[in-house]
Amino acid sequence: MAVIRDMIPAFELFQPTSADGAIELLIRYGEDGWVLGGGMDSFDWWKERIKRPTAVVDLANVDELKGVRVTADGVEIGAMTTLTEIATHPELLANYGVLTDAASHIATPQIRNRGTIAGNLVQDTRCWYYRGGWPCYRAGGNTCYASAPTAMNREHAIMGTSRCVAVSPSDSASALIVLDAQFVIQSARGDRVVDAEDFFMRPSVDIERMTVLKPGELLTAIRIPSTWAGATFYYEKVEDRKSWDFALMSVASAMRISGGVIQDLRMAANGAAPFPVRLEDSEAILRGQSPSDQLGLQAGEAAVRNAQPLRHNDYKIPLMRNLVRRAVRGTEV
Amino acid sequence: MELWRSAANPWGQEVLIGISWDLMWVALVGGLAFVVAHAVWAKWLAPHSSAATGGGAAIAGLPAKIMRHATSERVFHWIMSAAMLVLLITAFAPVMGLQFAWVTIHWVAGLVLTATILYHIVHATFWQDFWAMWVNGKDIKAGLAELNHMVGRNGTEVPKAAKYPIDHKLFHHGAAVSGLTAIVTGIFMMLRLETPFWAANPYLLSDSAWGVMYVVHGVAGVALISLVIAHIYFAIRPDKWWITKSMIFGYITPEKYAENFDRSLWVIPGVAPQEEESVPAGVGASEIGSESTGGGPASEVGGQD
Amino acid sequence: MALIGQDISPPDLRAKITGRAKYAEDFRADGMVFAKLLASPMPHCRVIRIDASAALAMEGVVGILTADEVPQSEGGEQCLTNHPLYEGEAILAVAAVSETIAADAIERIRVDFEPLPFILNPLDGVRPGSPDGRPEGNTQVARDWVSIKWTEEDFANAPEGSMPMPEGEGKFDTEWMVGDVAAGFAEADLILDETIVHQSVTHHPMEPRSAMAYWQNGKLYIHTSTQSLVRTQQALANQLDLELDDVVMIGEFCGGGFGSKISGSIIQQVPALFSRKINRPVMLRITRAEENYLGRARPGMQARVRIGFRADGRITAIDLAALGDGGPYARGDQNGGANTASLTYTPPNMRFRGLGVRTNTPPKAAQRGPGGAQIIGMLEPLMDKAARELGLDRLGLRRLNAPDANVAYGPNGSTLTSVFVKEAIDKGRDLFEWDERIARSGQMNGSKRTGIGVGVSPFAAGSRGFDGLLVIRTDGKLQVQQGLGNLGTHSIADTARAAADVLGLEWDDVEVVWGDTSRHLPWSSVQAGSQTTHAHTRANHAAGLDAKEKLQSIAAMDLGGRPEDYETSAGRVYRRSNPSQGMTLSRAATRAIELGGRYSGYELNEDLNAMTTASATALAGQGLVAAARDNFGGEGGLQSWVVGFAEVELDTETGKVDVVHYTAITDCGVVVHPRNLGAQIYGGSFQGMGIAMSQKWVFDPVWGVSFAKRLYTARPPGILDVPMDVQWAAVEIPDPQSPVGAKGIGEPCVGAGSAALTSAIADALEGKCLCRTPLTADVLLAEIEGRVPAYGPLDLHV
Amino acid sequence: MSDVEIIGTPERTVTRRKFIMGVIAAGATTSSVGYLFQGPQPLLGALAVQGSVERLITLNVNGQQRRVDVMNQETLAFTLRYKLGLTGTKLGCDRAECGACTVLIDGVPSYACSALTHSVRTSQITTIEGLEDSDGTLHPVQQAVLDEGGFQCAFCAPGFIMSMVAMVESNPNPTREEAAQALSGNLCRCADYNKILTSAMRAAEYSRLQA
Repeated sequence: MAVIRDMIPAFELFQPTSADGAIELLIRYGEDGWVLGGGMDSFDWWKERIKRPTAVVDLANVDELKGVRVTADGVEIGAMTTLTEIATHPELLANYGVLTDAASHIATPQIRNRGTIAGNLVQDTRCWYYRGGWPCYRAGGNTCYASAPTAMNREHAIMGTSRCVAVSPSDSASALIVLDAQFVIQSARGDRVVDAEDFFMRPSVDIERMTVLKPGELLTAIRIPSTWAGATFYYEKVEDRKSWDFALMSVASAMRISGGVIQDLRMAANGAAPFPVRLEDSEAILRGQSPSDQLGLQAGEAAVRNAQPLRHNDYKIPLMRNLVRRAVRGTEV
Repeated sequence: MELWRSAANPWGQEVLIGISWDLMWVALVGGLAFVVAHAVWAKWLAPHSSAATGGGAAIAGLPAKIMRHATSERVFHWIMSAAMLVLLITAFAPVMGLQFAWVTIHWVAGLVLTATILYHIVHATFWQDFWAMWVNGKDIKAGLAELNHMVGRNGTEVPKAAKYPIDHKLFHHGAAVSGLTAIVTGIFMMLRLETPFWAANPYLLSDSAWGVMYVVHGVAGVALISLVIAHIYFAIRPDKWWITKSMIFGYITPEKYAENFDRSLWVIPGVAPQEEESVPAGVGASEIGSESTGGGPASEVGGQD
Repeated sequence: MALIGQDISPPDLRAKITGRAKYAEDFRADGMVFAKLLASPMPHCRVIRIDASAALAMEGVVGILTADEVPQSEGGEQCLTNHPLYEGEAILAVAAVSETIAADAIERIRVDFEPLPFILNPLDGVRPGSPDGRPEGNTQVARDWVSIKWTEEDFANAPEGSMPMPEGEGKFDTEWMVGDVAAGFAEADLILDETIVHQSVTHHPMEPRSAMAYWQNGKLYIHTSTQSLVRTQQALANQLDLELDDVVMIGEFCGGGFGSKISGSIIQQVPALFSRKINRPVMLRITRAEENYLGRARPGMQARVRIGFRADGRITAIDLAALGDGGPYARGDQNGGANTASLTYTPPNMRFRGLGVRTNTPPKAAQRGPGGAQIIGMLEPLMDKAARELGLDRLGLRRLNAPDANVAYGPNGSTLTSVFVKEAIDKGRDLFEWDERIARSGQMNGSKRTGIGVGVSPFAAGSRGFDGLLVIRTDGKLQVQQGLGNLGTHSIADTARAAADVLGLEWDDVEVVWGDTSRHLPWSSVQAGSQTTHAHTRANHAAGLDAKEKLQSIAAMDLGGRPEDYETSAGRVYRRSNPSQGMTLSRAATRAIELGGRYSGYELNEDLNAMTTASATALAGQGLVAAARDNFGGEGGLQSWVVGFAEVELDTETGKVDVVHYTAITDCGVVVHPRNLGAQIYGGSFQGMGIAMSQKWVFDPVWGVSFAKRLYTARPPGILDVPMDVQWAAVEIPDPQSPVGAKGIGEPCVGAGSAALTSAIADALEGKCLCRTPLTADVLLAEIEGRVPAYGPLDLHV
Repeated sequence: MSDVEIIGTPERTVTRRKFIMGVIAAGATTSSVGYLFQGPQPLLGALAVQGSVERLITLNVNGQQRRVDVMNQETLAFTLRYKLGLTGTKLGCDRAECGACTVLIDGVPSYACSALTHSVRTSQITTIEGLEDSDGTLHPVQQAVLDEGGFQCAFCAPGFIMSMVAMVESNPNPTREEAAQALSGNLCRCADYNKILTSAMRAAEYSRLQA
């Protein structure tokens, strides 16, 4: 749809100074409210004039949501912490390299400078049918145009689909899943804490939302336990361009290897499904084994066992398989 | 209140995408309102008609158990109702805010429903008296009489019913129309889903055709909400319990038969249709109520089983 | 020391790096209003009804401009139309006191459309029973619209997955043959038969084609983004049926064009007409999304080629049949591509058949190396394939088939002023260390396989017969009037050096005047087709000679002797025999004013273009005015060459390609500005690499709606995607037919960069030519893993 | 002439009254200049709400305090270009993709097209116009670009230069690869990347000399 007007429709703007103040406003405006973090996704929607909040709650002045804090058990990252701060934070670099690695692969320096960790996690999918304002399931319609036999769906999902075949665009998500992170969600009813894995909505459950966040709720912090601190990490993102691009496939892993044996591990991939997928089958194959390329290949095969390609994304199957294999190989050759 | 939802297609043209969920609430509220209204009527407003002389001559020559629903029919009914309930829940619970992965359950239940209905159509056509469900002149007369009676025109006598009284027949037809509509549109809609049988294809029909498909499916769906509420209500009403039981155990007692049915219209094998004027009907509520509450033949019958 | 050959930062650079450089959208005028466009949501439709009342009732909305109020063009393109032929084509414009209000107003306009059948790629446009992209037909033969469809048989005859190559009358719009192709194939020891598919590529210059216009005393003043200033002034005057001097065009800077702004763009009519209608200055800011639609694109092609080789690698015949994606308003690039193939491989026998199919996709236009870049990028890997099968050196095979100065190519046996491509190939062999690198071909480094590639790419490089106009001012400075545009090639400054060198001046003594047609500019070439370097070094050289002759005459008049006794340099004209005897240029300029007549622009040569005459007349009396036409003449056309060499690493586990090294050698005659030449070669080559590797042009086949309309979906290469280890060199043999000896360079580098990569990637695939672009990770991985190909062999818009 | 029915234009008679309304509306606003009268005012009472914003703000740009009337939904690039006349900041895509609008927000390179002016109200904004000294001395980065022959069409130049300024601050001694990383948020369609990198290396060198 040639909707090429670009100017942002008017909205009410609020700049609360506390998370409570923000939530109060979000409750007041419900579905018509919009949380503005770094804005790297928001501006697109507004300029395309597809999403038109009546009230925008800008978190720029909510200092309590900013910064990385080292806690008794790991670290806590404020939702409004920029991706640049995460990519360069000494403690994260020292012990949680998979996250800094992922963060440093996001988009461009300018986007990392303003973009926040929460924004990277809750950003909407990049399916160009949906982004084009087509009345698809995700937009409240009754069609998935991207799964049609004629559709251009090279970037779309090979697993975990249900009517919608869009993929989750977040680069940091899989890293946080392998770190077994927990997401703190604040609302009028207080805090609730969900595992990184469960934070991302399955289209089979709610096809219109990418995360479990409901109107009136705010993702306030990411808690990373020390469980995987200093583990053997691997992160790789395959994209068309080396900057400003989304992952065709990305894989993250954390392994505890001792005595040449993988004592324990967590693996996740993104770009494969409408949500970042934890690769439990691959983990099961690797756990307790001594890593080898052959084993890596088995783990890769396990990761794609249930893959169902669309017309133009069959390549994602060998790509995902190979990335898992490389993660086991441990180094990007 | 909105009746349907529409959206702009990729060319910016307005197209239907489904019914407005407001209609779901309307159906829900409507169904419950009917239940309340009927309950109130039955408890306080129902005309107290002359007690019938049950038993005695009326049931002379009747077997102790009068088969009303054969096992196959009962199995069919309960599978179908299970599927229907699953369909309604998976369809509307998510809209009401209870979120779960409903799509697969929904279409699988839909296929089960389809299968049972197909069985029923074939069975009813070739093995049962297809016309038993047909609404005929007598039914309508009986129905009007019943209505007169209900609004308290005392003295009006309601003729006894055939195997299926008019209200049963009407419910059946309402459910049949809604159900079949939902099934047919639902099967089309399945073509847009990735299933083991085929790959999703949204372009089988035009935008507008799909829009209508979704609206019709939705309307049938919400209609079923009301129908099912009413049906369940009657099924669990004490005064109709004996019929509900017949859908569980298969038979009714000779007393019930004599009281409610016209031998000539529902002929029991091996029992000669009586010519004599039958006991006034509408003897219903009080007596049966007392029976089923205070035990008696029905419960004995139950005991014999 | 001559200025030509030196690195000199251009005079416009300081403004560019301080933010003072004003591009079209940076201008404001009192009472200026903002226009917004309403664009077609469908690839092909007719406007039935427009209801703008709600919009016009809004506070702040000033007016509406509809298709009925703009110059009508039967079958041609209009700036606004009621019969859109592609999604995004402009239908109407609304003006308001703010852009925000204009956008809201556009949203309140109700337009009823009648959707019409559409065609997205050329091959679908010739299928039996397929609709035509336009009501008039699907192509033009000569000027006549026709509908060319191929038969079921034609399609059935093509091998599975191959492009049909139907024989017989009326299957194409263009056909030519030189020699005897059948005979050529008969003597061939190897015949390659390949289907090739090249995507279309949006230009996406950094500056969208915005424009601001207002009227004063019947004159149109327009700030616009154009590659060539005076030629755009002329084009717009013609389009709007205005006298040339009733159009004042200001275009001091242009944020990139690459062929999409050769004479501005048609959308610039909108602010011009709108401001006349509402009598207020109108700014039309074109957004990036609009730029995707209105901004032109390189035409893709679906083609089939058969090439015959002798055992020694000499090409005996080429048979090329190509369908071009013409968009709604153009023919496609296939004809030019065929000529480039004929020139690059000099087949003694060649047949070409081409058909430019009109499609309902955004309009096509020349893009840096039009046709050449596509065909070279497609054919070079086939040269490798032949060399491999014949066991020959890949570079040697190219050299064997490369032309000499005596080449006669194309349907009409076109000739050239000079050709030094073999010298370039030889120089590249050494500089690239071909033999060492080719030894690495196919080597595995972990999961990465090395590939070596080369692309030999010519393109048009100049024209003749334009005018130079100079003023030697009384302050002694040489003022060079330039009618060119300024899109970053530095032509406005670099070609001025030719005049300064004739007079022996330092660069500090030179001032360039450009960018504003009210400043009296000479008739100039378009800044396209790499013409300016050649054309305007010649024109300014001619004007320089004219100035020199006038200086000599004035000196002889005042100081005695004959004019030819005098020389000019370092700001003086002086006697050769006795340099102390002479006068400064400032003195000479004063004398020229006193003398009047031919010396200060009151009498001018007859052969000048009318525009130059008018400009020179306007400058008359401001100093010594020199105005001369380039009459140096010449035989044959001009072509420059770039030979690109690439080493890549293909990751066999991800399909990703890294360009490890790139070397480019050029034959572009005398090097005017080395650093700038390097920038052109690298820039053009990197653009070519983007075409070969990443740039996308995607539509939904059912709705005909464009997806690659964002920069991140169109994917032009970023700074991390291009090679860092690069080098270039020039053979530096002057073009014999120019007094300066310089040829243009803008175009050929694109084909070189693209072909070096397609060739290197085929090498990394162990010789397998996929013969399509872009070669993205999905395409390559599917091939490496032997899975379902990412796209059908003839799929174009992917 | 086409056969399109057009309502609301003087050329057609249909619903002329509505058209006249349009003209009156237009006439009523012809006196308003540029953006001063535009955009919806916040709802009355909204100002009382905690955190709601005032439209008239003071912005710190290139060391100057600038009073400016800013719409709620206004981007920094919009304010700079259209309200403050700082047109050196370019809009290449208005979508945080090309980097032509890169400015420094508290010294950090950011896409001005993708930040609300209200969000950076309390920050120090530096644009390309703010690099040159009042006496015309170029910033070392600008000088380096000038000496290296800079850019081609240069529409991307202001953004690249702002990224270079931030780079030489944070990493005065970069490798060519690090410089490329630092500039990877800026697009140059002329693909003059090689010369841009050379300029960046020269810029770092000049900055080191100056420091």
